Amino acid sequence: MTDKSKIIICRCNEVTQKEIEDLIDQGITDIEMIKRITHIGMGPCQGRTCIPLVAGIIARKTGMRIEDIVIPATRIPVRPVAMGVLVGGDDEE
Amino acid sequence: MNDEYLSRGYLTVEELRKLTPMPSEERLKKKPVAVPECPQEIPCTPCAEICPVNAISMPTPNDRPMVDYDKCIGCSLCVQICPGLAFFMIHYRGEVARITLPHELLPVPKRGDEVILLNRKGENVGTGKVVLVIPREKSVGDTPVVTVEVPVELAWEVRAIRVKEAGE
Amino acid sequence: MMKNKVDVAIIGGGIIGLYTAYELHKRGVDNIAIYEKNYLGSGSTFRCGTGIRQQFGDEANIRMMKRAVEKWTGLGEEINFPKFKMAQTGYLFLLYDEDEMSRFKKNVELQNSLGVPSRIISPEEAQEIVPTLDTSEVIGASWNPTDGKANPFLAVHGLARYLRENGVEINEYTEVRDVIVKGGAVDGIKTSRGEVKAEIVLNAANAWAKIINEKLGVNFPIEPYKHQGIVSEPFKKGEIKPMVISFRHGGAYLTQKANGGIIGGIALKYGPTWDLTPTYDFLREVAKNFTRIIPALKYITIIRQWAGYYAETPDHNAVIGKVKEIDGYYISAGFSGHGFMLAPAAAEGMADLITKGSTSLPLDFYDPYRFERGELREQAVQMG
Amino acid sequence: MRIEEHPVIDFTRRRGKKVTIYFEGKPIEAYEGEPIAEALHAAGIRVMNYAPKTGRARGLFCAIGKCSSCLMKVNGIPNVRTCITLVEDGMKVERQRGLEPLPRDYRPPKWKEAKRVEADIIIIGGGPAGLMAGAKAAEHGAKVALMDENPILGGQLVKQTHKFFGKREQFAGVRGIKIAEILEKDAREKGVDIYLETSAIGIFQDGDRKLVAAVRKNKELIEFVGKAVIVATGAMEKMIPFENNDLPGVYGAGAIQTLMNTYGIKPGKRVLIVGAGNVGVILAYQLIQAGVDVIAVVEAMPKVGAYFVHAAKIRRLGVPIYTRHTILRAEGKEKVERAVIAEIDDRWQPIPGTEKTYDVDIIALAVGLRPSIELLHQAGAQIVYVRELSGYVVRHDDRLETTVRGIFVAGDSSGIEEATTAMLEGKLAGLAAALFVGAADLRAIDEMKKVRQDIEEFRSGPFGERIRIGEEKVMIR
Repeated sequence: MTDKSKIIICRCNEVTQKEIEDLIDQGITDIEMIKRITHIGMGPCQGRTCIPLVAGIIARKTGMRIEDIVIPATRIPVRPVAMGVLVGGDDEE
Repeated sequence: MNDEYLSRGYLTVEELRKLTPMPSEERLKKKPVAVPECPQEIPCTPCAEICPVNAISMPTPNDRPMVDYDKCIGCSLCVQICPGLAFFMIHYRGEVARITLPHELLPVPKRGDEVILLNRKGENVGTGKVVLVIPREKSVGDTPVVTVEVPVELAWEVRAIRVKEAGE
Repeated sequence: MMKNKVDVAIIGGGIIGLYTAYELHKRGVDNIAIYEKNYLGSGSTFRCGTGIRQQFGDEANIRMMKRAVEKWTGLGEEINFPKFKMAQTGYLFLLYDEDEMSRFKKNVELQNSLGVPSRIISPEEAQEIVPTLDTSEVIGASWNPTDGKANPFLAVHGLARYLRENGVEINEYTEVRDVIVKGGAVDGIKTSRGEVKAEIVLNAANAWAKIINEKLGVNFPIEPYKHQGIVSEPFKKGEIKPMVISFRHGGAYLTQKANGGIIGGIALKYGPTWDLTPTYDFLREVAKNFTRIIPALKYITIIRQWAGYYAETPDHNAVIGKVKEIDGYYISAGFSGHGFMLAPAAAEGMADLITKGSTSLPLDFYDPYRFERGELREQAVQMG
Repeated sequence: MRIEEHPVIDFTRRRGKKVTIYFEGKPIEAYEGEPIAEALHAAGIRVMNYAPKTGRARGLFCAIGKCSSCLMKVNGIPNVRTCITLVEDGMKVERQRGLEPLPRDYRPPKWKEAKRVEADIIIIGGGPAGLMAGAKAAEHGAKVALMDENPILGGQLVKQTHKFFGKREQFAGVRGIKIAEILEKDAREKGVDIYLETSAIGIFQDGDRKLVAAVRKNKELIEFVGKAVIVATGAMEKMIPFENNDLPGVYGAGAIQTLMNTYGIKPGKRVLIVGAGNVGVILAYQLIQAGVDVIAVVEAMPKVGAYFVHAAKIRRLGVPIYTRHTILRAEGKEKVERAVIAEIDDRWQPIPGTEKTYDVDIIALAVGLRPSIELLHQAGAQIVYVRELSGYVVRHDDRLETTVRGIFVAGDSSGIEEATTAMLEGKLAGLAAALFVGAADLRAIDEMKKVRQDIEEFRSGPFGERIRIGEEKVMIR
């Protein structure tokens, strides 16, 4: 048997497939709600890897079409940026 | 068309015969002739573009290459250029056949080397002798091309070579 | 199927709507429904700064927040959802000049008189609490250890789960388009999924409250302003425990979340506007101000910036009460950035009002009609 | 484990000066111009950090600075993305064990206005689409600034040792790495202003112009301002869920290509590849070229998804392809030591008793690409999910302009296809943007017609069918 607690969906926040499937089994099928409870998609990778996987799990478990799952907004900065760089660079040395 | 070969990743000789008309025995004996193993309609034209005698017909870029074996002069430019490394040349010479094939691995063998012969699924089917090498820098397609002499009964089997390791 | 008749219909599935439903349910109202046009929390709750503080400058807000903190700290157990906890990690207002100092001294006296254990501390003490602070220009700080923060996602999730298990109908993706009024009294609502009969309707739509109000011909000055926040990548927990606030630095507020990342923002605002596009100037300004308060943050990356509405009133205090023109219509909106922290107290007051007609909490302070009487409150500080 | 000899790429010529970095105090040999994680990998170091919550070992994964799996402490600064931070002589690198404290540094950075670059057209992405767009727009008189995240131009082309399909005028029969050089030379000769190691962090409206905020070398903030923006950001690799899919040694195909073909480092000794699409089988061939053993390629579908000729290349070199098989789990302590695969039934479920275990040190995931639409999504362009284009894509018109006026799209970021069509779309977007900003004259319109015909011709075969269906779904008429 597959041990879904060993399948990592979100590396950044260490969320497993089991955690996500358990939420769906509890009736929480909205990707926005799953995101906020588990913090998938909210780590430094900004959801690039995990969001499509979660959309796939929701589609498979609920029978929803993946086309109908609205993915969470993409926020700035589209890449993580150090605050020092945003202030103007680290040329004070 | 039956595309069973896609579940295996290689063509059988029977499949190849159905896909591509084969050169006649007589033609195979005359001089080297180019035979494509290119079963899919893919948008790719370099073989037809490079052929100096327009022996390769391809009405649209998505058509499969068809070689007019009578026109083919056995120059190997198609073997050199083909991006899919899917062109080979065959030449029957009595008990042996000469197979010309692309070889993009190291080491590149030298003329006279005895090499291991591999079939389409990578099985060792014997050994053969290298009779000609077109190194990368002389190949129009940046691909080294090797001609290897094999027993004639393996002419439609051998499609790759492996250079023997020390002591092999 | 959505019910076609309820006792109380609540417009808005944010923390105010949910918490008020919870308080009503505790008081024995059993046929309650919540209508949320998007998903729960999607309006202002999930976009808030997560802070909960009692350090206000007026009696009503201090009393309300003191009650709110009591309730926040007990909520997890009450609803059998121990994952939700208020973290009482304190609020630290950094003070840079004598004006600020005298104002905060006065506030601390008032807070102490109402039982809030705030005090003025030295820059050295402030640095003990947050070791990475640059205190070179700090002359002191106002500190209250019983303030703190909580996770709005878990608060909403926990409350929603409890409410559903207890028969409260929660309708997401259901927009309330109008309130039906007959003979001067509420008769029901029109939603995107049909009509529902109801004798009591609570408008808990915060920034969107005025859209419904305008349809009913009532008007309280609540306008949407764009406020933004950021979160950072995580670093070692406990480095920035309290909510740190500096008026000197753009009205910055920041703290570490449970996962170790920073959440915070500055006071830069735009509006009134419905536009919620995050802006580039904010990104740079927030980095500038945060790194002046805690210079080591220059090494830390911002991973997300978002915007939400402060549903603002002219005096930055909420509009809570009964709407006189229409019988059965209540409002709890316009929280001006304090909705999350105030929710338990606002909910208790409103539930009292609906079920008993009165409350011991100082809800008069938030009287919807103060504006037309020209009685603006002292502006509440909008912070975290 | 560096590649000393390669049939296509000459690494000895590419490598920079030798330097020494220190991993937990131990000296490691590295070359200037290579990232920290790559240098550590060459020295056999796979574990970069231990995850904060579970303590699981983490290593390189995406190798392009996106997945945050390679965070390490470098010269005392935590959370450094070591896969994109280049080595410097004497650098001190340490594994992170959970979350690191803030450095005790009390000097606030000085506020500085950002460097500003003004142009007619700003291009994000210097792969085949972006480079071609830049060259075309510049040829038609537009002032073009182009940025790319990588230290080398060419996008994925620089990692491709194989020759491309198409017509010879579209560089058919030329190796990817060579096409990259040709495109770069052309763009530079036509005067495209190029910024390398520069990542866009957001697209904003700035009056009637667009502002693209970007970060160069993770140090410098640059504001690019122009009348039009072309987004040619390419693709991201997909992931699949299986047990221990985060174990160091489970790598994306792109990461392996980066290690092997950009930096000349062997990814491992024995590799199992998941996915027999073009990426998977081409990767297998490239691994063999680099002298690495490929144990097998597994594919869940009943047929090879790749072009047959690419699959035939690895089969005749003895690599088995197991169709209707999937990976069940990775095994190993802190790094991949084994892979377990199994046959699957018609419902995609593993068939008990068919498990096979292989001793491998690398599991390569080549399970598909999806368009990189993050910037377009952030900028407000309308997004739709289109299966035929491999994921969420932006809607656009026949000039490749999105629903945000002045923002164009080209290449894989508009739907996963071929490098050839990426170049053609780049041409089209470059011409359209040059017209949009008022630089090009009517000749550009004729040229656009010709490019559209070329694209149509390329897509006219059976392999183009999916794309044709997909394009119908995103096209605004």
